[in-house]
Amino acid sequence: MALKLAYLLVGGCGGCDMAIVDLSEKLVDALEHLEIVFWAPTVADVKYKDLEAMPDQSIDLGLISGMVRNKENEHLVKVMRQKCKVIVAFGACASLGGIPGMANLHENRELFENAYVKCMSADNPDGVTPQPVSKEGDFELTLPAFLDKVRPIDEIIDVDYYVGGCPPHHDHVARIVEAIVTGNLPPKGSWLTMGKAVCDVCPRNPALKGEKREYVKEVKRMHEGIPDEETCLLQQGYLCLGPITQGDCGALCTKVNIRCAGCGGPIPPTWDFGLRAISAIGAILDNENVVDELLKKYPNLTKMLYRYSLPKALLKK
Amino acid sequence: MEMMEEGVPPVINLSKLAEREETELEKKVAEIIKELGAERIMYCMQCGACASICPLAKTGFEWYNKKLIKALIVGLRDELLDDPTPWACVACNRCTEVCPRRVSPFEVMFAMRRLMAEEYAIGSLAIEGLRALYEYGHAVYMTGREARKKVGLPEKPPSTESDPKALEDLRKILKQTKLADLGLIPME
Amino acid sequence: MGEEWEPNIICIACNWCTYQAADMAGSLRYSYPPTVKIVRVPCSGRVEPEFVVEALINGADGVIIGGCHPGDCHYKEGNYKALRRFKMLKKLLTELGVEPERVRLEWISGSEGLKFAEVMTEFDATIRKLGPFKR
Amino acid sequence: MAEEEPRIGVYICHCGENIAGAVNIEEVKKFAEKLPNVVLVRDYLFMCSNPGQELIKQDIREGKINRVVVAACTPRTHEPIFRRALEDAGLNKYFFEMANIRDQDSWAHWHEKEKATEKAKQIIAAAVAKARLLEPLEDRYVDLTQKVLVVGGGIAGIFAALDIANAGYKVYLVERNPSIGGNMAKLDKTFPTNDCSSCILTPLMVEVANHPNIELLTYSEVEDVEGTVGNFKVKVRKKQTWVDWDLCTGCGACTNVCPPKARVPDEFNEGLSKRGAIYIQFPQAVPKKAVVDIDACIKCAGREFGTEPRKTKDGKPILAPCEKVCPTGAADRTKPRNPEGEVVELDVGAIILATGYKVMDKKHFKEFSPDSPNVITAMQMERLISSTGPTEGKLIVPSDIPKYLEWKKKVEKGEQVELDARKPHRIVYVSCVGSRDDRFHSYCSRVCCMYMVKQAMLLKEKYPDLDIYIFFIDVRTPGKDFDEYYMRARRLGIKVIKGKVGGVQRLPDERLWVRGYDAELGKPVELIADLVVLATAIEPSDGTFELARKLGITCGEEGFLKERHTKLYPVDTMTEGVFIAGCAQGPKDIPDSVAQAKAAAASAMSLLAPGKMKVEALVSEVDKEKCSGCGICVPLCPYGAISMVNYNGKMRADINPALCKGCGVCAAACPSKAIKLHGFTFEQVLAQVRTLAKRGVVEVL
Amino acid sequence: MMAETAKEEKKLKFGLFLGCNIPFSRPDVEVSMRSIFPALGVELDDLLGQSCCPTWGTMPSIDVVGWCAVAARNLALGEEKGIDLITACNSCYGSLNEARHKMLTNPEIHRKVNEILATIGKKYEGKAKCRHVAWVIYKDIGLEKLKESLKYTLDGITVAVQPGCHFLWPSEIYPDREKDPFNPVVLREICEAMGAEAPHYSKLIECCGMGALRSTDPEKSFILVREKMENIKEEIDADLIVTTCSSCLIQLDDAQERLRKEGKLNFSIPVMHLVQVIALCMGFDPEKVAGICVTPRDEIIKRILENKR
Repeated sequence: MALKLAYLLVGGCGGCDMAIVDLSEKLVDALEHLEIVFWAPTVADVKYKDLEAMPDQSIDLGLISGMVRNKENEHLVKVMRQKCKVIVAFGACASLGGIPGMANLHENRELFENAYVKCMSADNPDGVTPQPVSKEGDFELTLPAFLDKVRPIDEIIDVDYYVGGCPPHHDHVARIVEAIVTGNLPPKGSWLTMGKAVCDVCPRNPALKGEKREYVKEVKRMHEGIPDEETCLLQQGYLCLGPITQGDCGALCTKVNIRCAGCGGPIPPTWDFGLRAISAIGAILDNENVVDELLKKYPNLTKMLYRYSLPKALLKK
Repeated sequence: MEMMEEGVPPVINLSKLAEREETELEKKVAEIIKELGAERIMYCMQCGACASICPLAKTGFEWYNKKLIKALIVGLRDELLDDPTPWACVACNRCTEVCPRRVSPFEVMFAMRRLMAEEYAIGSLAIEGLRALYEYGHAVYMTGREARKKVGLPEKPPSTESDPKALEDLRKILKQTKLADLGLIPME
Repeated sequence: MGEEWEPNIICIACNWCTYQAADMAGSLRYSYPPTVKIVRVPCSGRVEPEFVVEALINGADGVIIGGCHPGDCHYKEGNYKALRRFKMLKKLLTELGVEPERVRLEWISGSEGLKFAEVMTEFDATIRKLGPFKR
Repeated sequence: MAEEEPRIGVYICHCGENIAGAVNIEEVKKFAEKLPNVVLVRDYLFMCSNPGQELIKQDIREGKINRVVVAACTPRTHEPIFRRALEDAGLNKYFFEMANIRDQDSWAHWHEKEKATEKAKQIIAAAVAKARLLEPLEDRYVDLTQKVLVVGGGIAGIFAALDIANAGYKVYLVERNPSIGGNMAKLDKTFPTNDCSSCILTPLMVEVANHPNIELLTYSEVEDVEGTVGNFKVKVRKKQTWVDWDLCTGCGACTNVCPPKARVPDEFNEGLSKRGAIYIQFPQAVPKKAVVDIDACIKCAGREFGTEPRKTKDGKPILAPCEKVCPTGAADRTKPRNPEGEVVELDVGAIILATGYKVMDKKHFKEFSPDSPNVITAMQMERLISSTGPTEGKLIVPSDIPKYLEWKKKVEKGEQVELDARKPHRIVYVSCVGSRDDRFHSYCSRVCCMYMVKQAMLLKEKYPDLDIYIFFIDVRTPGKDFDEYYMRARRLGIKVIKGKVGGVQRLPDERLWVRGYDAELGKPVELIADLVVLATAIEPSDGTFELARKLGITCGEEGFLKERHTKLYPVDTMTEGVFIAGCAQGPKDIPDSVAQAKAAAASAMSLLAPGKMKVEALVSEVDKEKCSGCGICVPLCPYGAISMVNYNGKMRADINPALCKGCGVCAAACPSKAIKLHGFTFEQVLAQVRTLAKRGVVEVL
Repeated sequence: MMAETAKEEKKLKFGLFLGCNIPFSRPDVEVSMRSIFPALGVELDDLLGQSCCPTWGTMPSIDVVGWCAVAARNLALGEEKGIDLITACNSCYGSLNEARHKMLTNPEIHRKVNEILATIGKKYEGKAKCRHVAWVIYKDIGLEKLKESLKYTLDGITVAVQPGCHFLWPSEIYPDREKDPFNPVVLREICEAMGAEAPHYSKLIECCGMGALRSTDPEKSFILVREKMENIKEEIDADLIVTTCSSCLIQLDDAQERLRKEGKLNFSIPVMHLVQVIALCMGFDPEKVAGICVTPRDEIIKRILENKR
C-alpha cells in the first residue's frame, strides 16, 4: 500500500520543493510507493481548507519546509501535525530557522522599514508597511499577522525528524525517501542524516592525503582571492564551516571552491551551531592576532556563525 | 626637628627620620626622589662602583653619589640641604655607565638638586644661570662680544640673541615649568 | 528574588592555577562573596562555550573562567586556546545582547590567592551593578 | 555495573570546626537527602580519618551505595585518599566526586554562615549531579624502560650515572666534549678543603669509563627526544672525531706534531695557551682519545680525509705529520669519514639533565679593560695556578705567558736560560662581575665569593709576599665550614674590601690602575695591580635552552632549567621522567651539585624500579563511530597524542592514551563531540554548571 | 634616518648648534666650524632662534619636563627643517641627547613636553637628534676625505686626546657610540689620520673637572686638571692636547695656566678643540680659528704650519 504523503511549504523560498523535483526519475520510481495527498502551495492544486478537511492522523507522512514567520504559517503547521502521523522538518529553515532566522537579530519595525521603505527599489514616500487589516475602498483586506520572531517548526509542534540543507541535496533526499519507504527510520527526534561532517566527504580533507591539519595562520573572506582547488579551505584561511556541519550534501560547495557556510546544520547531538563553531575554530586559529583578524573581517560574527540556525541558538536575543 | 640645624649629626637617629617621613613628609624621602626623576633609586645595593670613579668622591666632597643614595634611602633630607655636593656634580654620567643596577646615580644627584631647589637651597651661581637663561636664552652668558668681533663674527650669534620671537617662545616655555612655580627668578 | 536578589556567579577554574588559588584564598582566609561557585576543569582549554551559555540561560548572572598566566599552562598552551575561544564568544554574546562584563577570563596562578579573592570581589560588584541576567 | 542505577552516598565532613564552624551541617544534610539518586547522607568529624573512611567502606561493602560524594576539603590533596578507600572497598575508584566545602566555602566565608551553608548545598548538589554521570574507569599500567640517559659528564652527571649504574640499571652518559670531567676538571683545588680537584675527580671518571652498566658516549649531543615518561626515544649524534677511537691509545704523539699554523686557543686552558687541531682535551681525559678540530685543521700535505696520499718520487706516501707519527694508524686519513658523524637511538625510561655551566667571558665588561692580557677571569686563574695549566702552575703575569713558552722550548732543547717573566706582586679580585648586575644577570652566582677566597688563600700560602685584595659587594659564605674558611683567609692577611671596583685602566707597562671603593673607610681607593681577576658570572652552558625545548621543560628568565617546585621538587621538572642536577638548574658549588645529582639519581630510580608505571585513566578517548575525520583535534594536542588512523576505510582520529595528559582541549574542540575526556566529560561538567546555575535546585532530567 | 637621506643626495646638512660656551667664550671655535664644514662639503643651517641646550646647572637641576621642553624646542628647530643638529660642545651634546632619550623612553614626559611646545605652535616628534662634530667627521665625512682636504698635517706631533665625559657616557643615550667607551678611539683615529701620534694614556677618560665642580670649588676642580696634565706629561709627553669639548677646552687651557702660575705645574701644553686643529691644517687664518687662548699656542701653530702636505 502506498504511503500517504503531504508536503507543506510555510515561510520559505521553495528551494526545498525544487530539491524534491530534482530527484527526477527517482521521484517517479518513488511515486509507486507514495500517494501525494497534499503539496501546497507549490506543486499540487489543493487548498488549505482541503487539508483541514482531511481526517486527523490520516496522512502517513508530512514534510514541512520553511520556518514559521506569521500566523498563517503557525496555523498550517499545527494542522499538519493534526493530520499527519509523522512530521519531518525538511530543510534548514524548518529545522533550524534558516537564512530568514538571522532576522531575529532585528526588531520587526526595523525589518519592515528596510523591506518596504528604505530599500532602493521601494517607492513608498508614506512609509506604508503591511498591516494585518487594511481598507481598500469598501473592502477590508487581511494579511496574516507577522510574528515577533522567526521560529523553526519544532517551536510550534512536535517534530519527528529533521533534515538539514539549504536545500537538502537531492541525493540525500533520495536516501530519505528510500528510508521512509522502507520504514528504516531512527528514533523519533533524530536527524535523518549520515551524521558526519562535511570534512568526512570533502576531497580536500588533509587526512585523506596523509597530511596533518595545521593551525590557521590568517583569515580570508571568499572575495579576497581564489582559493587553491586542492587544499583544505579552512587551512587556507577561508573560514569553511565544514567541520561543524553535517555533510549530507556530499561537500557540494567545497567541491566548487566555495567554503561551507553551515546549511547542513550542526552535527548531532549538537544543536547550537555557533558555540560549537567557536570551540573548534577558536582552537584551530594560530594565535590571538588571527582571532582579531577574524573579528575584524566578520564584523557581525553572529550572522557568520548562525547563518542557517540562529533561531536554534541556546541564547536568544 | 632640632637635630637638623647643624647638618648631619655624628649619630643619625633613624627612628626620628622614619617618624618625620611618616608625619611631616607623609612620604619616604626616596619616594620624593623617585618622583623627581631618579626612578630606580631603590634598586641600589650600595656596591660603591659609582663612587670609585666619581670626580666628587675623588676630590673630597662629602655626599657623593653612593653616600647620597644611602642617605636618602634612610630618610635624611633637611640635614643635607646645606651640602654643596649635588651642585658640584659635573653630570659626567660615568656612574651611570658602571652602575650594575641601572640606578643612574647621576639622576639621584640631580633629583637632589631639584629637591634642594624646592627648598631654595640653591646657590647664587645657579640662580644666575637660570636668570640668564630666561633673560637671554643663554645660561653661560658672558660679554663675549669683543671676542666675537676679534675673530670676525657678528656681535650676536643667530640664537635667541638675534631673534626676539624665539626668546619670547623660550620664556613662554619656562613659564610653564617648575621654575615659574618656584619663583626663583623674576619672570615679569 | 526581587529585592533580595543576590548574584549567582559561576567560576570555571583550571585545576592547576585558579582552583588552587581559590583553595589558597580559603586557607589564608581571604574572603570573597559567597555568590561565587567553582566548577573544576583540568585546564581552561577544556572550557566549551556551551558551558558559559548554559550557565547564563540556566540562571547564572555572571561567568568567569580562570586559567594560568600566558606561558604557564600546565598543558603548554591550553590557556591560549581558551583565550582565542573566549574572544570570539564574548563578541558573539555581545552581539546577542549580553553585557560583555558578565563574562570574563582571568589569569590567576596557583599562588595568587589574594588575587583570586580580589578578582571575585570585583566581579561580584560588577554583576551586582548589572543586575540579574534576564533571559 | 555501569548499567546499575546510581545510589549515591554523600559524606559531609566537619573537619573539626573548620567546616562545621561556618556550615550548618544538619541543614545541609537535609538538603542533600533530597537530591536525586542520593540514598544516604552521613556526617563525621573527620572524614579522612580511618574511622571516617571506614564509614564509606562499610556502606559500599554492604551494597548500600555505588557512588560516593565526599563534601570536605580540596580534591587536590584528598581525592587520592578517598579514591583509595573506594578501591579498598571494592568499588571502582572513579565513582568518586568531591565537594570542596572547606577551602572554597567555610574558610572563605567564615563570617557569613548562612550564605556559606547555602553555598555548601549548591556545591554538594553540583557534585551529586556529576556523580550521577560518573563512569567506571581503569587505570592502565605501561612497561618502563629501565634505563637512564644522563646528559652531561661533569661532576653532577658522573655522580648521577654512577649511583644509578651501581643500583644495577643501565645508564647512557652523553657528553659533548671528547672527555668527561666537565668544568671541575679545570679547577686546581676545591673549597673548603683545598683538596686537588683532579685527585678526587679522576678516579670517578675512570670508574665511569670502566663501569659495566655505563655506556659512555662522549663527543656526542642529544639531537631529538620523543616519547614520554618511562619510554623516551632519544636520538644522539656522535660527532665525527676524525680519529679512529678503536685504535687510538691516547699516546699524544699526534698532538705534539700539529704545526703552529693549525694551533687555536685551548678551551681547556681557557684560551691562555694554544692547542693543535688534533688534540686530546686534557692529560687526564677519559676516554683519553684524540680528536681533530676539523675547522682548525689545515690539512697538511693536502691530506683531505678519504683521499689517497700523494707519493714522493721514490713512491713513498706523503702523509700529514699526525698520521705519520701515529703508532696505531688511528690518525689515518685515507679512509673516508662522514662529517656528520653518526646518529644512535637510545630507549630510556628517565632522563637526567646535568648540562652544567659556563663562565661569562671577560669581553663584556668594558670598564675593566678586558683587552689587557693581565685582566683574566677566575677560571683562567684556575688554569694559571694549575700544575696542568699553561705555565705548569708557575705564577707569572699572563702577558708574559708567550715568554714562558719560548723559555720552555729552549729548556726542552737543553739550553740553559733564565726565565725572564714577571711575577705578580699585587693581585686584585673583583667580585660580582656580571652577577647581581641588572645589565647581565640579576642573580648571585653563589660560588664566586668562595672561590676567590680559595684562590687568594692558595696563592698567599704559596707566595706569602703577594699583596692580595678582594673587592666584595657582600661576602657570602653560607655553607658548611665556609665562613671558617673565609676567616682563615683574612687571618692570612688577604685584604678584604667591601665595595665594588668601578674601573680598571691599562697602564703602559701592562700593569693595571684599579679604582675601587671601600665602604668601611667610606672612601674611593685605588691601587696599581699586576693582575686583575674577574669573578665573572656563571651562566647555563650553551644549548641548555634548545635542549630544554626538546624536552618540553621551561627555562627561567636567566636561562637555567626550571625545577618543578623550588622547595619540594628541586630535581624534578614539569616533564615527568626528566630530572635535573647540578648547575644546569642554577649556580651551585661541588657539594651541592653532587647532592643534587644523587637526589636526581634516586628520583629516577624510584620511578623506574617498579618496572611498570600507572597511567591515570583521566584521559581523552575518541568514539570512532562518531568521529567525522575533520582532524581539527590533531594539531591542538600539545603532546602529539592524536593521529589519524584508518578505521573501516575512513580516516578517524585516535588518541594514544600513554601520551595523553588529559587536558581536554581536543574534547572541547571536537565539532562532532566524538572525543570524551574521562572524568570531565561534556555531560558531567554541564551537569555541574547547570546545577550551580539553578542554585542547586534539584534537577530532574 | 635624516642623515641617510642627506647622504643619498650627496649633500650633508646640519643645523649648527652653538650653545653658550662657544659663541660667547670661544668664538674662534665657532669660526672653525663655520670654516671647515663647508670646505668638507657640509652645509650648515644657522638654526635661527636656538637657545642654551639647557645646560646642567639650569633646567635639568629644576625639573625634568622643563629640561626636556627647552631641549625639545632646540631639537624641533632642526626637525622642522628635516635636519639633525651638530655641536662642538659636549655639554650640549649630552643635555640634548639625554633629554631626547628621556622623551623617547618615557611617553608621559614626551606628552607633557609636546603640550608645552603646543603653546608656542611647535612640536617635537623625536626624529631630530644632536650629532657631535667628531662623529660627523669620523662617520659621515670620513677620514679619507678629511685627509685630502688638509694643507698641513700633524706629522711629528704627539697629541693627547681628551674626548670628554659627554662624548662617552652614558653610552646608551647617544646617536653614535664608541665600541668601548672606556677605551675611546674615534678622536685618536681622527688625529692619527691627520698625521699625529695620538697614543693612549691611562687617564684619557678622566674628567677635566669643569662645569659645576669648578664653579663650586675651583681648588678641588684643579686637582683633576693637575692629575690629568701630569699623566699626559709623564706617559706620553704630548705636544698638544686635542679635545672635542668646549668645556674641557676652557678648563684645560685656563686652569693649567693658573696652576703653572701657582707653581703647581712646571710645564704647559697647548690645548685646542678638534675643529680648531682641523681648521689650522686646512689653512684657515690662525688668528680667526685659534686666536683665543690662555695657554700659549703660538709655537704649536708654527709647527703645524711648517708641516706642508
